[in-house]
Amino acid sequence: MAQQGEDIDCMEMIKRFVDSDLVYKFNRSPVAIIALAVTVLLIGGAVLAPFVTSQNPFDPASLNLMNGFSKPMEPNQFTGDTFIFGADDQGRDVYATILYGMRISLFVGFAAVLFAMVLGVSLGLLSGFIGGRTDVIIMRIADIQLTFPAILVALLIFGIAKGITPPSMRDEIAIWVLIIAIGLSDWVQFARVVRGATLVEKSKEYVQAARLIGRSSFVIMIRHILPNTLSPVLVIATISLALAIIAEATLSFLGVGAPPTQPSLGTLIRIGQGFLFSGEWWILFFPAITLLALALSVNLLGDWLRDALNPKLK
Amino acid sequence: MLTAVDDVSFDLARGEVLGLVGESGAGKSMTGAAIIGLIEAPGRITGGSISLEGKRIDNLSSAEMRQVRGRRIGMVFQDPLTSLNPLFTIAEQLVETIRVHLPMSAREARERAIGLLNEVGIPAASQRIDDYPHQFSGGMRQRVVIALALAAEPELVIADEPTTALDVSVQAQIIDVLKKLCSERNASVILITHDMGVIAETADRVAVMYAGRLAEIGPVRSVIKDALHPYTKGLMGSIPSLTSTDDRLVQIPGSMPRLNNIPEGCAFNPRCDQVFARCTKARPELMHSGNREVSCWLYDDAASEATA
Amino acid sequence: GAETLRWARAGDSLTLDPHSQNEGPTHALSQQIYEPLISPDMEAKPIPALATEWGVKEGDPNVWVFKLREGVKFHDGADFTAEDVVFSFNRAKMESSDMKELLVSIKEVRAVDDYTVEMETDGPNPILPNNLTNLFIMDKGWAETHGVEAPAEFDTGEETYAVRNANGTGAFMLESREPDTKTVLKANPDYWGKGEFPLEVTEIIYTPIQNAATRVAALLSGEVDLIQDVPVQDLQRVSDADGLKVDNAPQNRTIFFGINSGDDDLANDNVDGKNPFADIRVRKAMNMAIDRDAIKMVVMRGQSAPTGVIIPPFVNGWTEELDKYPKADVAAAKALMEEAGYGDGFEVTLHCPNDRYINDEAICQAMVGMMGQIGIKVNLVAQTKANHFPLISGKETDFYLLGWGVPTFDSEYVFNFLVHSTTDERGSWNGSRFSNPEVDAMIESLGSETDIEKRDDTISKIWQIVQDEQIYLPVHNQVLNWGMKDNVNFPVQPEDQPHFKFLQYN
Amino acid sequence: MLAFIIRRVAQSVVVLLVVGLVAFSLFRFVGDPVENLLGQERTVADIERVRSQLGLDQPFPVQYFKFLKGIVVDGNFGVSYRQGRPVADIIAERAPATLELAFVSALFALVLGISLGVYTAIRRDGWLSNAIMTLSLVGVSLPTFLIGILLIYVFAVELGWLPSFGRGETVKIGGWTTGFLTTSGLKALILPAITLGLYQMTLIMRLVRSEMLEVLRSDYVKFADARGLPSRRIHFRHALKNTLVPVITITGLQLGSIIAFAIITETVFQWPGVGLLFINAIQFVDIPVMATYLMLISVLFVTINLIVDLLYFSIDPRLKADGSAGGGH
Amino acid sequence: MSETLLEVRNLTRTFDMSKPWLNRVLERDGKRFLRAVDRVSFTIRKGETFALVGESGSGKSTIAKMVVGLLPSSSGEILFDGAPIGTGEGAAMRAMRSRFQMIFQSPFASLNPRWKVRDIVAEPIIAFDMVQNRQAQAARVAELLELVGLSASDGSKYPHEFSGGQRQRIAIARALSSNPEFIVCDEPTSALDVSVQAQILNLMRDLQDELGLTYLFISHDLSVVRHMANRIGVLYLGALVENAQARGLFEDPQHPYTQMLLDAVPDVDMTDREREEVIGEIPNPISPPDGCVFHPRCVKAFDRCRVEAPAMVATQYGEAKCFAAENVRKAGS
Ligand SMILES: Nc1ncnc2c1ncn2[C@@H]1O[C@H](COP(=O)(O)OP(=O)(O)OP(=O)(O)O)[C@@H](O)[C@H]1O
Ligand SMILES: Nc1ncnc2c1ncn2[C@@H]1O[C@H](COP(=O)(O)OP(=O)(O)OP(=O)(O)O)[C@@H](O)[C@H]1O
Ligand SMILES: [Mg+2]
Ligand SMILES: [Mg+2]
Repeated sequence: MAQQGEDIDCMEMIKRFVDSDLVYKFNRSPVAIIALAVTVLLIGGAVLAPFVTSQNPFDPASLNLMNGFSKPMEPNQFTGDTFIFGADDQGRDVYATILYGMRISLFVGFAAVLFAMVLGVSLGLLSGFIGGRTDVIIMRIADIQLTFPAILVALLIFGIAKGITPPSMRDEIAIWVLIIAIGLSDWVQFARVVRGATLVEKSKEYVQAARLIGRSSFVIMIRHILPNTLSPVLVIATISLALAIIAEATLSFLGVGAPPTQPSLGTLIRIGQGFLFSGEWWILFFPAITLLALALSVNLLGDWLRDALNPKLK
Repeated sequence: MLTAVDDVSFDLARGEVLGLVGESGAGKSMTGAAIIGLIEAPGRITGGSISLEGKRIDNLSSAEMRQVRGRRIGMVFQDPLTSLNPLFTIAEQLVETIRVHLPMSAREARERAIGLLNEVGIPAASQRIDDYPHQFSGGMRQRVVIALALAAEPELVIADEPTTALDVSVQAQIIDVLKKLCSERNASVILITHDMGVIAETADRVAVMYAGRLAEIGPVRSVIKDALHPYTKGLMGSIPSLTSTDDRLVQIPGSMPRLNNIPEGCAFNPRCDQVFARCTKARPELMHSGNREVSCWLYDDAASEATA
Repeated sequence: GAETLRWARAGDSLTLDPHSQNEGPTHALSQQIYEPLISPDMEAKPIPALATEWGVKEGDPNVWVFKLREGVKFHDGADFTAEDVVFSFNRAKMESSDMKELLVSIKEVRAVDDYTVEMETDGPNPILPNNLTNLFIMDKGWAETHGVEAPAEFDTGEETYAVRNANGTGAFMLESREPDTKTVLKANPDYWGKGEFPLEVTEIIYTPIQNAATRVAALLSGEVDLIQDVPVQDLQRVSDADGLKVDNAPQNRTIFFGINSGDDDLANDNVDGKNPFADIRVRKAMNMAIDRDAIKMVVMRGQSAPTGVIIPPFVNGWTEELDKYPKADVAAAKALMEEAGYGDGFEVTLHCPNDRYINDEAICQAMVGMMGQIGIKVNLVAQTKANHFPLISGKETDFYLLGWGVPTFDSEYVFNFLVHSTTDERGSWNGSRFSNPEVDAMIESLGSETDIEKRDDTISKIWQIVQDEQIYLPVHNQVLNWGMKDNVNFPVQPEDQPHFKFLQYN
Repeated sequence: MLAFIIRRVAQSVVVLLVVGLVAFSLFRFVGDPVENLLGQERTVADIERVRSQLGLDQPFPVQYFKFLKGIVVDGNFGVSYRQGRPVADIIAERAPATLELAFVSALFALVLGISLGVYTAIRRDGWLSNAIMTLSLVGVSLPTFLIGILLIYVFAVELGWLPSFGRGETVKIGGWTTGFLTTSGLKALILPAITLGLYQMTLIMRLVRSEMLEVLRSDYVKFADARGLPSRRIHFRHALKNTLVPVITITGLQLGSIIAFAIITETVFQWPGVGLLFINAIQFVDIPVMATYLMLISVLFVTINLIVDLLYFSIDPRLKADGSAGGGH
Repeated sequence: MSETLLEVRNLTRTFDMSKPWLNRVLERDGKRFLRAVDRVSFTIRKGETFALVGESGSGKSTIAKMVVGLLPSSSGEILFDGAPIGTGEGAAMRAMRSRFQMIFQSPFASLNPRWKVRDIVAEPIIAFDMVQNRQAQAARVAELLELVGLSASDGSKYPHEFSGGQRQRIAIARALSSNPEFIVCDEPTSALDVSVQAQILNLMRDLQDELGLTYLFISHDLSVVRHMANRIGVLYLGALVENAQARGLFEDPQHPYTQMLLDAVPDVDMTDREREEVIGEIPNPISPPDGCVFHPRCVKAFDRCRVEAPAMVATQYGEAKCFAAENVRKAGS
């Protein structure tokens, strides 16, 4: 019975979603449609990578060094293998490597944003809701955090992680360090936005109504205020995702990215930029285009969301 | 695509005060904005015409319209707290407006600005003119807004809910100032409000709007004392009065339809207690009834008789 | 005419103080300004510089005698005499000197007369001159005037004068210096070597450009005339470009993998209680699995000399026999692994620098793949050299990439650091943990063995053990590539040290 | 306002102390400086000696205290391990390059960002606006280093118009070296400044646009319109000034990150500024340089923040009324 | 009918509006307080409607919040059914809380836009554990929605699907869901159109009759107050200046401020009554005038008013705080 009730709720939610303003606006924005299509395509490709590629570039044992630098669509002179996007310096199929690399990039991106979001939203919520000294302290920490621009934070975190983990662990933690580093440098904007929204929501009468009946601060924060602060969070999260993917690439340029045997898109670009002058353009070009397409479409989506969710810009 | 203001026609004479009343969303502001040519995109005028002193102004180019705005038609908005640019002094805003429309030196414009502020009742105007808007109270700011609207001596002033954001005691003062200044200048006023009381005190004639359409238009006293349109009647009845204490207020059931599903026929028909078959089919035009025009099929016969 | 040479390489000299850093790029700049007693030429062969003759003192194998060049003047006009040599050697032996390790055997340096110097060692030291090619001579008077009698210290909180000023006897004089940015040198008009060297360059503008792509771009766009460290992948592009060419030469540096065969258990593997590397069969299998030719062809673009030993041919003790390396044979390697009981392989972490050697990271990546083929799952940790090297010297890594250059051109140097058991004096870079008292004794004997033949014999014996035990997995000797303008005639120096006095235009 | 400044400065000191502490403690993990100081021929004894010489054998709080004391008592930020020179001198030598680059980038970002932002807001639905909006995203969808390298490839290598590295000829005025006074100096600025400013430009442009759109919908703009003021006056006087208030905050923060991002740009273009210095310092584990650099960034950041707040006061008359405003935003 | 439900005695609330400490030191400025509510006393009997009127900033909402315990008072007492209301927790407080409720001004801000109507209405039921199971809860919500003139099926919608008037009905349903005896209504119709306002006012009166509710009704609109209230308190700058029976207050206002307010109301009935012009504006509450705070705007002000603050005196229909009223009284007696 209850189960059925949930089902109906679910159906209703889908229906509501389909009928919603957002979907309506989406349907008339060709840019948003294309951006979403590209995003879905790329994410899909990354998720399904093992099924749509013939090579696992993350398994070094399966690689043949002699395939190195195979040109796109041309059989390799030693091995006769053909790769649509060519092969890189390690004989990895660039196409497969991009898809696998995107998995890392997306994982890092999503996890970093999630981390930043959870941290930022909780702190912002607390800061805005409790106010007073808590607010001052959290916001000062945020200020200090801002003093350390993102890449510096990331470099620092990397430094610490290296210092406190045994050398044998460093490989495994590299990705997590990236996530924490990018996430840590990103939480402030979530916190600020949520704090602002919380201040607005807190003073609204529905919160007073809940207080009046003795609901605890925790319930009010989580059940009442939080859901109402989430639409700007969604926008920031989207744009942060693009930023995080780029940040990961930038960090890998500074030598603190994903391990070279499991390259992310950023690491691929870092490796590929070494071949810019040498004529093996495909090693840089395809990953760069993929990163561009991914970041651009996510950015465009975020942009569109921002406008679509902004009540002031109907 | 929805029609917010639909087939609204009225005229007003020089020096006349026309009240425009109706519930929120009835299209009052839209009408006002249409007259001054400030409908925001994607809104636009899809039909009809607006003439000022016999000349059409709805088809002017935007540059020409700027000559009209402020110079020939002044406008006062609802919220005095947000109508003034917070980063400029009163003097800057006044002088700028005056000099855009009138050939004056900065000094002359300033003199004139001080004069205007005096007129709208700002004490010590010559000192306060260099203050910023936030240094004024709400009522004072609305006086400044009126001064700005009248800065270039327009022939018509559109006041869109000039007192809604203010307290009653201040409201009375503002209405007085507006009325006095316009009559001194022989300027016509379109006073947009949802407050029948303000209309009763101020307007010569009143137009009642409902769902983007005119329900009734006529001299203020007759509309208030003896409303024809069932909506107007209901509206008048629903106003709690200072003098009578009936147990229950007259209440019109339901609420104004959204503009994207206005019922067929008369827009008021679902809420009307005198509805009959015709109301749900055909849309009533404005018809004369005595000294008034009303768009209600109840008065169709009367109207045709009168004209016959 | 006035010929300006714009020169770029990846790193800048760290200091102009000739004794405070023992490091390639630092010496490279100093070589232009200062001179040692014996200088390497463009083929890295020692030629007379400030010393014209040298030899072991007759009757006393513990003393070397150097005859100094006469009539040489420092850039500030002061005369060069034996006093300066004594001063400079003493300076280089001070605590704060980075060169002192090369001089440990020297007990005393004394001036016999103005142009003769004797060096007394704590025992016979047949290869002492080899240690002196980067030991620069400063002017005693100048140093005293400017209070730089000692190499820079870090705890003074102050910059010593010698860090950014220089007064040598070299072919070029310091004109201006902005560290990490730009250093300008002018030809020394009073250089003693006039007529002896081409000396065609009148001005050198030296700019470090770290980023490889930018460095190549600068050469391609004609903003610089000569770059060292051309990335191997860009060689083709550079040599194809109009007006540019690439020259190469084998470098005095071998790249190899270290494996910890000495410990009972490894910290960085997944085998409990055992050290798979301790099994010689595993080491042999690994050696067999390395496809050095593929690394050369793909990773190094042909720019390397695969080798089976961890010394380059320049080094005394090298033989063609040692240099031979097995052809990659995965099947045989697998069989060996099977035999050793690791048929299912094991897992281990490989540490690798990513900014030190040519394509270091890519070599390691290739290694990961090759090891994978014989069942060794390798986790690669590639990081900057500042993080990498402490792991090796701190004995924190079990499997690592290292490159070793031999400034002394003698095997003893390699044995001391890489083969001898780790003690206070020796074996500091022996990450293999290989330890054999007999070998240690043999190594120690080399230092004072004056009988060259006997000494060479010992060297070859030690090499035999090193090779048999497969202590290291050699990969290749690096090849140096310099990109330059067509009109520059300048051979690549095996130690990557250009000596611009040799440069000629055609 | 005085109270405000005092409070801000006090806060800044706290921030600086914390930053210093964080920087100082974190960099201990970056690597071991001693390893780099000594060549491959060093012995265990050497390591001990240098370690104690650098004070690295002392407990951490002592090291930090000494570091702070050095700074406060005699402005001594320590000696670079890598170059053996006082950090203060090195930074002073390198700062002009970074500051000039940051200045030009910021100028580029501000001028272009604001004008394009205003343009795209006014012509909200024009095709050119949409094109600008979309194109601007391309700029932030590629990592900075790649943009830099691509610019070098196109403008230096292929076209040969602009230099690929360095500052060109510089002129020394007092202790300041400037590239503004020579053609080659100016030419050398173009590519790095674009690389560095592009991201900020996009950000500012988008911010200006959205703020402007909001301001354009505000009552006072409508009222200005209703008074018949010319549209240029409305856009550039009334709307823009109001837009600037929120834009200033973000821009202030962004200027801080321009300096931080200079690390990458400087690496790509071999720009001899503090960013490159910092990267070198990291590679060499040059702790004094790293810590000083971070403190410097903080000081800069704090200063920019203070200036931003003071700018607020000068732009927004509402803040003059109660001095407490602007404290936290 | 005559039993006292709520008693407010000398209720005062000040807000600290001081600048930060450093500013005060540097600018040699003292602390500044805003007395939003100044020694207000009134009683409300069971079943009656007591109204508070006053212009913006006069302290109406502050009083309302203190009465329901959303805001602590600075001094004074609030007795609900004889027991003091605090802002604390505890079972007793919880039990008391369920007996009073509040309806807010904005029909938009008072409903959580992310909650379904049925959840909004059910929240107090859950908070006070008033029903045992979900069915009973659903039934109760349906009943409440119908009670306020909505349909039970509206429960599954979200607030934004309703008009302002309907939302205010939802807010009323929520307020009623815990079976309160006493409801504080803070300007419940000021955001609504007159025709909708009439519906809500009628609904509120119907509910009062049906459920025996007691209202504290707050408004700035005298005509609405007149329609709803039995007794009316007039607030000016946080202080109650007159407190009288509704009818009496309108027929014979004693305080000049009450008179001024009445005069300012536009005359929708077009009775052309005589009125005095309104002068001045409300002064800054941080630095209120000395003496009687109304004196700068008062046509009847005399010297004493400028220096001495008048106390409440009884008038024919209630009480007023004016020397003039006092004089009238004296003269009358
Ligand atoms: N940009 C727009 N897009 C769609 N609908 C609009 C837009 N602007 C106004 N409307 C609709 O037009 C109708 C008329 O609006 P208008 O502002 O004229 O009403 P009003 O009578 O002035 O109401 P109020 O008393 O609330 O000011 C409203 O229903 C409103 O929802
Ligand atoms: N939290 C607060 N901090 C400081 N001052 C406050 C606070 N709440 C209210 N005030 C002040 O107290 C006075 C009374 O406010 P209150 O909201 O009670 O007025 P009101 O009569 O309800 O006005 P309105 O009709 O505008 O709702 C006002 O001057 C207001 O500025
Ligand atoms: Mg309106
Ligand atoms: Mg209120």
